[in-house]
Amino acid sequence: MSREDLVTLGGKMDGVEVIYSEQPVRPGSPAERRAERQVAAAFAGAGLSALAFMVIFVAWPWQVETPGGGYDLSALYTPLLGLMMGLALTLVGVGVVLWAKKLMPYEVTVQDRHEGASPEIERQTTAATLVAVGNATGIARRTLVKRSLGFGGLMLGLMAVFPLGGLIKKPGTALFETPWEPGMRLLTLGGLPIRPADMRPGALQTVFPPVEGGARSSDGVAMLIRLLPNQVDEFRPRPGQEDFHWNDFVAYSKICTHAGCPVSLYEQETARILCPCHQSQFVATDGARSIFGPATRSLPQLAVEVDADGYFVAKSDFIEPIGPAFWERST
Amino acid sequence: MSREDLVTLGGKMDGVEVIYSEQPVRPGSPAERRAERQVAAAFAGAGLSALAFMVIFVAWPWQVETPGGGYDLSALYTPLLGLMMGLALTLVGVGVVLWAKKLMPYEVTVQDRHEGASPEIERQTTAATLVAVGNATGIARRTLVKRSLGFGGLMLGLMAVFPLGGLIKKPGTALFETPWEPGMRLLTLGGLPIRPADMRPGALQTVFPPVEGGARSSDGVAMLIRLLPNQVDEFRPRPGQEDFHWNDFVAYSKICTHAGCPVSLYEQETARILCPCHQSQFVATDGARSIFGPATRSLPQLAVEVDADGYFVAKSDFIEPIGPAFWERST
Amino acid sequence: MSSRTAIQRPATPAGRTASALDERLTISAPLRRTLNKVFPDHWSFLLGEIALYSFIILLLTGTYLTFFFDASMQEIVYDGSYAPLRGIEMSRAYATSLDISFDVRGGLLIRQIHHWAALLFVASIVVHLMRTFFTGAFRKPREANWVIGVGLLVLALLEGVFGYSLTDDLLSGTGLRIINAIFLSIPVVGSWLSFAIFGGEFPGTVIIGRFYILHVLLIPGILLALIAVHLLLVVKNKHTQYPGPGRTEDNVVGKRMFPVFAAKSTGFFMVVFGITAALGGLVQINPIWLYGPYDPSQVSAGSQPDWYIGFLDGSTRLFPAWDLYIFGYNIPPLFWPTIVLPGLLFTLLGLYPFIEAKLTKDRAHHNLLQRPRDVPVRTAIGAMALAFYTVLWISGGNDLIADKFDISLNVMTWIGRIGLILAPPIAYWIAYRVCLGLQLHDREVLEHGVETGIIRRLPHGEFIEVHQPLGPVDAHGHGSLQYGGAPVPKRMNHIGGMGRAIKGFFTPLEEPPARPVTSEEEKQAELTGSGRPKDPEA
Amino acid sequence: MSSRTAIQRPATPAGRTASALDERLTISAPLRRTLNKVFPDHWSFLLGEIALYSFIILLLTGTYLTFFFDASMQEIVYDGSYAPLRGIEMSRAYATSLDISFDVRGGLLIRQIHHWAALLFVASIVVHLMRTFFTGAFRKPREANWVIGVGLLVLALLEGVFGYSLTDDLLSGTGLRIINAIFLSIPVVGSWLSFAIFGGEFPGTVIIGRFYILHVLLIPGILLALIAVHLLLVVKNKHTQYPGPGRTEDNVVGKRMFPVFAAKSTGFFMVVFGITAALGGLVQINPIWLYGPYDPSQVSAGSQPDWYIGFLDGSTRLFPAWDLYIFGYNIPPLFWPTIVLPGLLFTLLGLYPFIEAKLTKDRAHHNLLQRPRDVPVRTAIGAMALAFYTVLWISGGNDLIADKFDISLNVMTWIGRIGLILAPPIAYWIAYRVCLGLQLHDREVLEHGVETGIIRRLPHGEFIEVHQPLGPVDAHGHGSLQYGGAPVPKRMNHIGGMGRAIKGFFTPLEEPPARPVTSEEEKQAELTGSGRPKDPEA
Repeated sequence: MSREDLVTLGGKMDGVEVIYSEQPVRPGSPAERRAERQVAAAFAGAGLSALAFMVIFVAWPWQVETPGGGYDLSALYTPLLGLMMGLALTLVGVGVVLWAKKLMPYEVTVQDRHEGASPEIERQTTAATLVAVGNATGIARRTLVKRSLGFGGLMLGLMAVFPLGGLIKKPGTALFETPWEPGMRLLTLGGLPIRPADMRPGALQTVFPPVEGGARSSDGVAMLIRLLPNQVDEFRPRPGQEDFHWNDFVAYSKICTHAGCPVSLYEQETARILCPCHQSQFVATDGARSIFGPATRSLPQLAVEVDADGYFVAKSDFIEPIGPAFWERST
Repeated sequence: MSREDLVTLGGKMDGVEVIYSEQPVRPGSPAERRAERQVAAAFAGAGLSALAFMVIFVAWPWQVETPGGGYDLSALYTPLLGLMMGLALTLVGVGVVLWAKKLMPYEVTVQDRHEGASPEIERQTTAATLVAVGNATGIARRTLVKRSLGFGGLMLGLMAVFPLGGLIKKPGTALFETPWEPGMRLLTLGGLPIRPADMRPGALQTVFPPVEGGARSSDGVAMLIRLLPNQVDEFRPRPGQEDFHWNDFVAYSKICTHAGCPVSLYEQETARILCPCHQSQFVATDGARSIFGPATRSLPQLAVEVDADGYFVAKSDFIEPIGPAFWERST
Repeated sequence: MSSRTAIQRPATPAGRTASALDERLTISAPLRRTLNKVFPDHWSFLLGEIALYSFIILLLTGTYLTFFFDASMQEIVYDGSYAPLRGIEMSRAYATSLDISFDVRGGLLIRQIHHWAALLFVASIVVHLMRTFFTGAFRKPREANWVIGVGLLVLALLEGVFGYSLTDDLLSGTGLRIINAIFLSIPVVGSWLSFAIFGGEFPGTVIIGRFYILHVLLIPGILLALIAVHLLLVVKNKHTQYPGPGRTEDNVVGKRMFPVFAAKSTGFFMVVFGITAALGGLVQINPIWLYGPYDPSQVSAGSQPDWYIGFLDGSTRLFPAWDLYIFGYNIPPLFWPTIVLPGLLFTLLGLYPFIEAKLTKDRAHHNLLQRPRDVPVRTAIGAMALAFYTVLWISGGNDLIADKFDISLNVMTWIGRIGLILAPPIAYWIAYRVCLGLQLHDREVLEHGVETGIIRRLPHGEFIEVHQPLGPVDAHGHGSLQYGGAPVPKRMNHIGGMGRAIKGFFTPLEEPPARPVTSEEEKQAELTGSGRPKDPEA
Repeated sequence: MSSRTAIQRPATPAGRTASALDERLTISAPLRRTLNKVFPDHWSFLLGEIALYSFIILLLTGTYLTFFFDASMQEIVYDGSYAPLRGIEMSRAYATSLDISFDVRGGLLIRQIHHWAALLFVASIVVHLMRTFFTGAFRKPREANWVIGVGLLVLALLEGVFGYSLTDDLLSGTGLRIINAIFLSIPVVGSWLSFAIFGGEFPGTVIIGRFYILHVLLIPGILLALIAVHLLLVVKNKHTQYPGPGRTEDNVVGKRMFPVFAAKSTGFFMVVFGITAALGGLVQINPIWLYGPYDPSQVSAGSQPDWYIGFLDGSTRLFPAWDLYIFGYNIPPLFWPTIVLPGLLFTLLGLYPFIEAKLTKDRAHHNLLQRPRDVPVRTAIGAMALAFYTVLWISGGNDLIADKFDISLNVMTWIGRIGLILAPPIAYWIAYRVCLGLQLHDREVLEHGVETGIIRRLPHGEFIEVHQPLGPVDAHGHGSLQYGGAPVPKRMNHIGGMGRAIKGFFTPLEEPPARPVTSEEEKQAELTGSGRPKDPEA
């Protein structure tokens, strides 16, 4: 059976009869070419509007000026976005409607109720109907329309995900810095400063920077450790960090360099620091080097000294990013 | 066609053939009556468990004793609820499964693929199949099972909505009281007390009780009004509230007695108070009587006086509920 | 012909994919049935589509907003970009709404699109419902879909109210206060219900969170399910159609679903989305930063709820101050216009198909629609209901009108009260008369022909207008066409009948195919002085 | 017979209702088709049902919990009923979770039911997936449903993680910290992605709110849609069945959906819900009040995530400390075991049907299942995968084992690393051998008969066991039954074949109908010394 016959048969099986059908414009006529150009122009315009949306989304000044006064460029941000998005969507809609009205066959069809037929026939007639639907749109042979639709569709697709750009926050230097600054006192959880005499050898004290919310700081939290006397001789600082400890006191970041858990277990005798999450182990006497488990990097060391009043203070912020590693963290 | 024929025909139309069918127990036999009793017992047990759930939900002491120490009765609350809910649900399940296994016909059926037939046949065969399904369960003739299922089902249905009881909060006297207490100073939004000299005649000052969050109080907010000289003579207090005003000062609740909006418009000349939501109007010189609009009740009056330091204070809380009316609010 | 002999293995990749899919899912028949489905084409059938499209827009934009909104009533001090409110105490809900407007790139656009789409959603439902009502599309077998539609309308109203309550600004907070008062007004259980819903005394700390989950999860879930059933029923029962040549109760005349109808629907969706997006960008809506955070002691005068709530605001304003006491218990006046009245209205609306069927004893299936003029009683009832609604709706803004036109508020209220009683019967009478008039005119045109606008002077000096008969005439020059429920051409350039059923979306009337009038026809069209075709015997 | 003559107007109210419905919706045929649908009965087909039932329980209890939970990270000071935490700063999320546990009547019960149902949901999906794998139910035409099933598994895992992160206690906060580290570890986009999701540097103020909307709206929505498609495909393709007498590729042998099958399913749902409810009341789970609020400087040792995440914890612990640098950029070791490994595993799992079809060149439709022993390679591959998973899973709790059995943690880690390499091939080899052995035994029983346990001493003193042949024997006393893919009776009281396919839920083997052994049969069963039936010629 020919494709046309199959389509007709399929229609019969669904109780459908086309009683009138015409092409709105004669194929190959100037009217058809004009219609095609209109459709293509609408799609291309939609694509350009979507592109404009994306450019404005990224490049236009958008945050309200701080004093909130007067009309500046940022006041146009939302209207321009809406205009471009509205144009892009509407133009696609106009293009599709024009296509349907001017380039697809106009038909009047009657459908009654009817029952189905055998599976093989179903398959053949469906395939034929699918192809006929495709042909009716003329998508395959209308290159101009196809290309402009491709461009418009791509741009609209991108435009659709662009508002998610509102989620983006620039990391900046946030991952490279902590609240510690030179001269800041090391505070206990209770907010008290610490003197050397407050800790006996082998002790560990979790310390926080003296800033607002410092006790809940997820990057500033550190451990101040007083080594046992026999460990003081073994102590090997990392190169370039020879003056980071103060006598038998060393301070390391408490955030594991593997997955960011607090390394909360300290074994006095062996000076080992253990992370309970994935069992990475660090040696306090060896620059907090990672000696077992999945962690690869040493715990960053906080340079400490004692200020004029006899309290521990930081000599500077950590000199490397603390916590779990990331792409931009260079060697 | 008989019903059986229709069921068989319907099966044929769906490509279904029953190749083996038997009743697990002989109808009318002691085994059947025993099975029925078992099913009924399971449903009844489920109903009783659900009932127990509801009783425990309402009556058992449930809140943790304040010191949190020791095992008291409240520690059993959740386990008992879970036990009863689990029992209720499981017993229904057991009952239904027993019913299916012991009282419904056991069958082995084969189904192939097949096409449908004409609408009339569909209707007849479907009706017959529906009735056959109902008969197979035997629900109509098994009174014992039906009754226990009814009881169990009702109780389980109630049990299902009971956890929403967690939403219930007892209104208690909350709607009858506001933060005002005798001797409390009337504060402005800025938190300052008010002296009579602070207000010129015709002025209105929104006042708040001096409690924490008082400036956001939704029931304590009131208006202190200084009447114009000519209005003082017209002033007619409500019976029993003759001593609620202080000289030419009157204080009323600011919450409209209709729908709870703040009555925020005051017309000096006519001493009219207007609610912008539904345009109820109250007359300040007439005990804040409602004279137009949908409100029916006067704005409650706050009894005020001036304390030793010369500041306005409340003489008592409002003597009636402020704001929108409700069922328990007696005349 | 054995269909089995016709099998060919597919050669193209697309064909192989289709074949692989069909082997596993047997989708040939339902797919072809969908491709072949015939849908009648009429602009008024697009109204429901608009509702569907705005719902999709609401789902998309709403999901986006959830990423930034925190539905917590916890008080914080604002520290965002909008300078005038910095340092002011407000809830997290209001603060994050401000953040969406000022500190999320593109957030304000999406928020405003969401709000505009919500207005459009309810509006298109209402207009769609009116179309369904006035054309009798709700009749058997479609009563269930009417009931579902009314349910969708009620849910859409609630969804809107919950939505604009979430921002917790001064306007929405005042709305919450009134909602609380409405719950309180319910007899017997009012105070308990209010305390259960608000988690204690108003405002409490939980209501925004609860409205949030209702707004984003529960009601949209129910809406989605009901919309799915609504559409399935349309497919199941096939769409109704207007009467016309070849259109019967047992067929559907129109276009096949693919490609033309589907293309037009896609295009139309894009246009609706585009307009909503443009509105969202260009026309400011609900500028919450101007209202400030909710404060129980403040209210801004003249502020209005979204349009679809206006009629309840109106009913509340107009209802008289009747206070009922039963055994010392109180039924507040608020109860009647906010609970009883809408309850009654929506119940009546939902039951209308059954009421009409009961009264008319009409038990037949109807797939052909009716023209409103042909059912004057129903049309008049609809006009009456609309008049009632309109008076309520206008009264919801009567303070603005009073202010604008310098009328006393009290007068406005009394105008509303009186209007509520007088307007409906007047509307009924007018609509009924108009329907009958239009019917008469249809019959007259069918009998005597279309007015041509050509004036002819008779020999004795009388001026008459020449009429063009629509079909063959009988011995007395009277047209023999019967009225068939379809529009009757009233002007010459309407003649041409059922060619294209639709040109463009909002041009329902047909363009005639160019039909040259032959001289013979001209002769036949020769008319008598009365405007009737000449009697051959004469 | 003209069917039209058979019409009778219904007389009963139920009949009239049914008739009214059918007139409007034409539901007769689909309804009867549903009533008549045949479903094969086997206990292993209930596993998927358990997953469905736990999902329903999760929807019900989860909706309830939303009424009380505030997904805000705003810090407040706790002032609820649980005395030990009073006065402590914590997030609204943690505080309202405590409120659900202590200040909402029955709230703790619902919270614990929700958690238990979540564990059961994932567990039943996993076991259902194993059943599908080992019986070959994923083969054509059901590949798509396998892929959907794997998608459901992944979504269920994510849903679980988001769910237990919401309470914002110390344990879930530590989990969030690790999730953040995992995002950070992604090459190129890691830090940007982490900042986008957490709204800035960890922990920020938005992550709980975002996980909340994912947990209550987006993922459940996708789950619901996928489950609907999953079930529709099962209906469309009809259920698979085990081989047996009368069971072919072209039919389904079992019970009709109504009433028996539906009743049993309903009962089973009730039992699953009942057990979950009892667990929720009687067995404490996730006692968040003991953990305290999240604090970045604290962690509780020995605390474990929910069971289904354990394997990722294990892979993270076992993975060696390999740090990669590319042009000065870092790929952290965390990336491999938490992103790449699960990505690979789930991709392989999802693609398995296509891989197997490619390798076996099997393009046929399969509606009959396979016994694992009959496909030794696939069964061995499955065993290998399970061994791999089990080593990872155990390593996720290796600190607990080390503590319990006093083994060094380092030793445990190395046991895990070596086990991960050695266990899978060993499991493969064992499973393969066991399959072959079972196959051989099946063939032997078919040929020689069932072991009777009766020992007979032959005249020359040898002891032999008497065998009972399963069917007629040939001239040499060998059984002539072919292996048909169905279980072969191995003990005397298994004989009786395909009577009731199922007795009780977990008793897959059949009870024989009482079949008295006649004296004639006894004579026929007289056996030769080799345990084979006597050769008639002998």
